[in-house]
Amino acid sequence: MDMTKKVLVVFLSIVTLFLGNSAICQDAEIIPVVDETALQDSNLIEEIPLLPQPPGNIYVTDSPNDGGKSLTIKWEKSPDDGDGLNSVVEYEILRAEDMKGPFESIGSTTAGKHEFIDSTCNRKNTYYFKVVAKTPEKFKAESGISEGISPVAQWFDRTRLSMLIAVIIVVSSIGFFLFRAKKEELYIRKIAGLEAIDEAVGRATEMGRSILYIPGIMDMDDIQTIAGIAILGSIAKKTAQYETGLNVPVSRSVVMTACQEIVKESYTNVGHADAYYPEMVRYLTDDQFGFAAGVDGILLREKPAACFYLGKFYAESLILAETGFSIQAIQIAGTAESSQLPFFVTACDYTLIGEELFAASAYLSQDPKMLGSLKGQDIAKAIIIFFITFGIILESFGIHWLSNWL
Amino acid sequence: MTGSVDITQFFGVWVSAILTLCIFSFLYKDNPLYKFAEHLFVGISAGYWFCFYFHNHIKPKLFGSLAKIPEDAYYIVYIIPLGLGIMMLLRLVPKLSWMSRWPISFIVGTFAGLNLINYLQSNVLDQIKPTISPVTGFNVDSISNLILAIGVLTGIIYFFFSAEHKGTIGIAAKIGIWFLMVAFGASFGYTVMARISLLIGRMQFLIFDWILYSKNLLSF
Amino acid sequence: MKREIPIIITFVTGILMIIDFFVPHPPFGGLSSLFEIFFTIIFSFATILGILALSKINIEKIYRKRETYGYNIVLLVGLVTMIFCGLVWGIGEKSPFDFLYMNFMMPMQSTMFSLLAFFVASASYRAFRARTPEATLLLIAAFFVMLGRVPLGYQMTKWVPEVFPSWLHFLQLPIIANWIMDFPNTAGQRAIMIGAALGIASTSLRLVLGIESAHIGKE
Amino acid sequence: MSLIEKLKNIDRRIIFLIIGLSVIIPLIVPLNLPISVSPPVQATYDYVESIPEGSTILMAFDYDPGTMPELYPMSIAFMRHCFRKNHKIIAVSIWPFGAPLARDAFNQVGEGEYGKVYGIDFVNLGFVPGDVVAIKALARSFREISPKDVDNKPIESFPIMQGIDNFDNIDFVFELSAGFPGIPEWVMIVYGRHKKPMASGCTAVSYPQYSPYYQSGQLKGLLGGLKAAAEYEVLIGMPEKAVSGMDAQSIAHAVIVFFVIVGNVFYFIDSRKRKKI
Repeated sequence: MDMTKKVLVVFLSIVTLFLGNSAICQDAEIIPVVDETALQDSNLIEEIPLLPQPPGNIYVTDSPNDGGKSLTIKWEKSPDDGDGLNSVVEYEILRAEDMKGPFESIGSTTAGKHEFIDSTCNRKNTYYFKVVAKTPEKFKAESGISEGISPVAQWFDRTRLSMLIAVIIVVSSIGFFLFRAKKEELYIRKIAGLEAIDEAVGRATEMGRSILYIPGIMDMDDIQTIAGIAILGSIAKKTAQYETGLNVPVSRSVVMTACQEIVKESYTNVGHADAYYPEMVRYLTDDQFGFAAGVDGILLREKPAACFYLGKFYAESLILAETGFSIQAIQIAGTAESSQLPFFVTACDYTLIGEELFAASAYLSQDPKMLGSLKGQDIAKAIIIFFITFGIILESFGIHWLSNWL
Repeated sequence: MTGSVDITQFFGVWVSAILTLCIFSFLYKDNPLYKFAEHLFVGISAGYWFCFYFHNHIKPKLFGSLAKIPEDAYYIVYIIPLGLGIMMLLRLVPKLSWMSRWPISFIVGTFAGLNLINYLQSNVLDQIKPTISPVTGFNVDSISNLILAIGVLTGIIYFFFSAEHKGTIGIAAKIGIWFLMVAFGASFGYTVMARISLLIGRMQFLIFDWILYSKNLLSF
Repeated sequence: MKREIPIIITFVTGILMIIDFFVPHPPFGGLSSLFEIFFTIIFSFATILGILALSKINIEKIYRKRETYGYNIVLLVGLVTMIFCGLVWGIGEKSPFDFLYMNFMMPMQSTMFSLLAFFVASASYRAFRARTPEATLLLIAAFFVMLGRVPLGYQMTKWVPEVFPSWLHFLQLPIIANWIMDFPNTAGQRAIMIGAALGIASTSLRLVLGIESAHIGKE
Repeated sequence: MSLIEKLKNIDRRIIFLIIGLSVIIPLIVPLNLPISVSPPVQATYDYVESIPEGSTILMAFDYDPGTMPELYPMSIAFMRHCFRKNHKIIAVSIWPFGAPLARDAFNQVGEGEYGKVYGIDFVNLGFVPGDVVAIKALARSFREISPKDVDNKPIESFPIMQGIDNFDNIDFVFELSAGFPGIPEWVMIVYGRHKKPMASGCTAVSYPQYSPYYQSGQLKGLLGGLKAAAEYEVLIGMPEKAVSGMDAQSIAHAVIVFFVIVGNVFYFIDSRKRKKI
């Protein structure tokens, strides 16, 4: 038999075998595979060098640090993966809740890997796994069945230990001063943007114009919005006392509700409850640019003497600030959104940068507990500075444990 | 080009172009065209988001989950957001309006807890790690690393609230603000690009999608 | 009671979220995802309040026949049409709702956004002046990055040799711009990020402990 | 008022007009200026080159028509590169209007230019609501959160989804981000939890904010704005819309730089005059 014929025969036998097998298995319950033992019986294995060898030693463990939904399956690579015939391109992972099956495919991974994480398990069940090596021609070889295992839930995620330590350090340094600090002991540096609030409100009063206040464009899930609402409380007190108009356009309904609450409270606290009306806070639209268009309209038509933009802003920041500038309003902005700070810094009179926004409510309230928390933040910063300096020194001398631990 | 004109497309392009020009007219000064576009924009977009939330949150997440209660008792927890949502609406009843504080407190509490953790992770720990880079001599990498470290450290010092910005701290804070200024300048410079890109996009629409499209249609 | 219960709710949910991060074991693990879904449901409900408030203000203006009440009618027509289309025919592709979005709302969104090109120009003309050392740094950094990011900047300094000596290569504008972005800029951004995170941590802590409760109207 | 005074307080509408013209004119009369490639863009390109042919890439279209001028050309260029390398693409959007944009890009590049087949070489899972929750859920299981594709066909039926159900089965993630939820959220889950390689495209404005993620290695590469899109077009050797827009970009840019210089010159002259007085 010459070479060409030999190849042809092998090829044909492969094709018939493959077609036949898959045809038989269409009705069967188990996923179609080439049964290795059957092949050996019929002595075909010598004739079909393309058939891969199965993966070995399948070994399943509980995935650590999870809520009991995940198992890690490991196996020894098929001898034909990267070596031998080098014909394996993929491993398919099959799972069953009973040793007898039915086994269902739950995923696959490319050749060269020998681990798979199944994250769709349930703690109440026991699972059995098989791994199938596959070639590009869809030949398959199946491993044995793993021992039954149920996933276990852990009570502590060990990968988050460094985070736990960080949380403890930060929370305890803030918490300590929050409860211990006394007002007279506390020095808090001046924050220019906040000092300017009186000036802004005063100017609006003199000119007989209103004040515009925007607590950002995001919802209450953002702490910047809450910081903005807290500052609104202090400003509303001032506008109530001076009987200056206050206009708070918002772009979220929940924020509208919260702003109405705090403005009403502020007006009531300084004895001007009668001057409050809910429409001071008006909802425009949730849409970022629809909101910007609406506020631009308000700016041009009502010409407020002072504008406050305190909260989370995106691209609309410059649209608002430049329009505000064009009507000669005094503008005070503040955000922790670092991509928008440059615009506020260039277009507004005063800007609260990052952390200053969150410090504002404490600063304005002068409440000892609140001010204490600022001192706590400073301690946390000092610790961070120490860590970074220490880390750089270690790193420069080729010691890497700190950066590895982080 | 075929003889049949897609009326919907034609109408759409013209409306888009006219509204585009209405908004641009704002650059000259406030005028009735802008006022018209602005009010239309606020109305349409408010309606848009209302429907969007209804179809993407209320319908699948709330109604969808409540419907599953007969199969799986777990979904009974969705009674909570239903209750809190209704409490939110009770603001419409003046006597019960205080109840809206419950859902707001729920939201604030949840995200206070979540943000406390998430920001410490992504903004502190994940930022400290890359700042710790070796400074091993007089070469570009080391000097750059050193500048980065100095910038981060002095920048943090700028934010000190309880120490007066005097003496060493004063100098450090001053250097810190310089770094912040460079960062702002750089971000601004970078932004100029993006903003022009947006204008280019709009102009490409006006020139190619509107004028040339209409010209082709008319000349046919 | 009107004040205490909200403070208790804030405290309990806040603590649960912190526990959720460290404890994967049920019932804690996965609680944050669930609560985030709850939030989306609650704010979707709240949108009804917003829509009603918006309608109320505009209807009042029309009712009182304020001089420009025509615009308030436009607003209401837009609002009602959109809600009607969205609720009756759904919001899928090729629906009337989608048509209104694509041809009315989207062009206005992008145009509003593109106005920034003009504002960036006028802001830089006005504000980028070397008044103080800080303003000068802002100006210089902006200048280098602006030039380094466009082909023009590349053209201006491409004659600087690339190979030898290596430090000279550094004088090419795009490289200076990238360096400014990667080092001094990253440093500044990082300082803001770290500071902001501590501010957020502190504010969150004050909220959870009930020391700050602006959100429920108490200062 | 002196001429200097007048120019210092120039009516901003004149600036607006000049900017407008400096964009329109180059669009009509192109100049074809050359373009240099920056490292984060090169890194993205190199990474896509380095992964084995036929890898599965998750592309997240998290932007809307508002930022299309910047991010769409980027999507096109990246997609061309992937299809040229015979990678498979699964598209998903956690922004509501990302899904139609993904469809347009697939129609143009996948089917139009490379003759790729839907369901085999690429698939569009459509919009998955829920922001961060959606990303987390996708990371856990595609089938669970998004059992149907954008046309409501079960994703089980597509060959490309065979054996792919969560982030553990994905080789690379490319996130196109116009804001929240975007890069930080994806990084947190893709890199933070699943340790999968990821690169990103963002608007030029948010680039500085996200460049720390590239610096710290959490992102393999980062494309910022139209410039980066143009660079990518150059890298794959297919200059197009981004490259053509770059001319207008350059001129408008130069005009703004010119404004800044002029503004400073006037400021300088003015302050010297005042000193003399």
